[in-house]
Amino acid sequence: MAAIDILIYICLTIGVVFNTLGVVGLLRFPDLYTRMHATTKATTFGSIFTSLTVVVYGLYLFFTVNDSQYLTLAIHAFLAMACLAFTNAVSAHALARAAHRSGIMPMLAVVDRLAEAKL
Amino acid sequence: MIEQIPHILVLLGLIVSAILTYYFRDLLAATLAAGLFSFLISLEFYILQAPDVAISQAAIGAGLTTAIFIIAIRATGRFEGESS
Amino acid sequence: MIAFLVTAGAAFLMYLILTAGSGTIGFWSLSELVMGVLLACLTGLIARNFLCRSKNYRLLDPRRLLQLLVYVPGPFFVELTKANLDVAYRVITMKIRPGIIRVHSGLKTDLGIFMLANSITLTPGTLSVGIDEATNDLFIHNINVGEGDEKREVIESTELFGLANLPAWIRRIAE
Amino acid sequence: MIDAWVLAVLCLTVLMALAAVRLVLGPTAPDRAIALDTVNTLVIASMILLGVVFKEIIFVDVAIVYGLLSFVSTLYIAKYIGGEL
Repeated sequence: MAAIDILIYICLTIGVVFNTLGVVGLLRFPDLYTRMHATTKATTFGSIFTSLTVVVYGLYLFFTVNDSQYLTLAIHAFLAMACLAFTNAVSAHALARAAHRSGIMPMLAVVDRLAEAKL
Repeated sequence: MIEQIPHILVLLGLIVSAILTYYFRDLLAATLAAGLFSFLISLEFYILQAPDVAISQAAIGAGLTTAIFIIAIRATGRFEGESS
Repeated sequence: MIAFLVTAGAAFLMYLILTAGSGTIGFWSLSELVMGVLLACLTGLIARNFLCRSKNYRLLDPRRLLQLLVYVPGPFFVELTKANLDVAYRVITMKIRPGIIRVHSGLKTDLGIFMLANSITLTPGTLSVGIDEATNDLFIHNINVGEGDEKREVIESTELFGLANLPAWIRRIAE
Repeated sequence: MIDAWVLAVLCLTVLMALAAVRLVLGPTAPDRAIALDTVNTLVIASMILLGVVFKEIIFVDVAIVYGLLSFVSTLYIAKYIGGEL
């Protein structure tokens, strides 16, 4: 088994494991904000790694086969990964802010400065 | 064989999300279930190797239909049987 | 005028990235280049008031862009990895002590606040929930509030990050 | 030997089904919205992987368009939940 295969397997395993952790956290945590922690971070990281696998695969084929369509594959996968990471962070912030505005308070919270500030 | 399993799972998910859209009394939740339906059907077109149809389904289903449904909910009422 | 040039340049760069590998002039073919210039001019005419709304061209400075290119795969990615190991630990053991705290950012521009809020959302144990527009303070949902931190009114933003000093990087890039 | 890419897509599809469970259970509307957001991310990740499985470059472009459009839809839902629409 070549080194590139091992690298691809490792990256795919990391990606799938972190995606699984994100979804398990989504099912297991007690309230909205902690669930959002699990989905935002773990799912973004897992998807970054599965996309990074495609980037590595495309670059490897570009340098061995020397066909420029594999470079296109790598660049497009990288661009999709960048869009994914950026939009996930922004939409998580938007959903958290909207939930707090609509009156859903965090359960089990030891302190809530935003409700005290009354914005 | 193993290529068929994601296909079957996506088809089952389509049926389940369509039933959920019918089942929810909260119309915002029903809209979200309809959004899940459109995401899954876009993935289904993708698995059937029709990326152009998948792009148009993504544009209409994910972007436009959800927005129009939410505008309609805002203009009427959030729960079924209620008229604000 | 400069807003038009910036928007058209960004659009043309994006077009070049998307069509790389299509021909023989560099990586591009001639028809793609001509079409790219036309489409970039059209995009610049339509969207010139949206990208450069603040009339502030700090990010055109190449040193800042270079620092941004170092920041994202360097200290930011290290913190992202640490955040995910932290989330994995919390998901498995369920040891949580959540709370919303107020963090003093010390940044003044919109771009800096935007980058800090996004960085906070993806780094250990924190999720930005709201922004106080008057003082530019951030409200942060922390999944594991430290002992005694719930008594303190304001927390400095550098205390949130363990390994790298992200607010200093953001201050160098955006201000 | 089982193809690793197809196996990863299979895992992501199972995870989509699990995230849909939260969409059914979720007590409030924002819970359902974050479940939908998770499904989005998983669909995009599996689309990028399927582009390699089918050996078609154009398939990855669909993932980019899809990511940006689902972002618009999520922002719309957030605006409605926050009462700012």
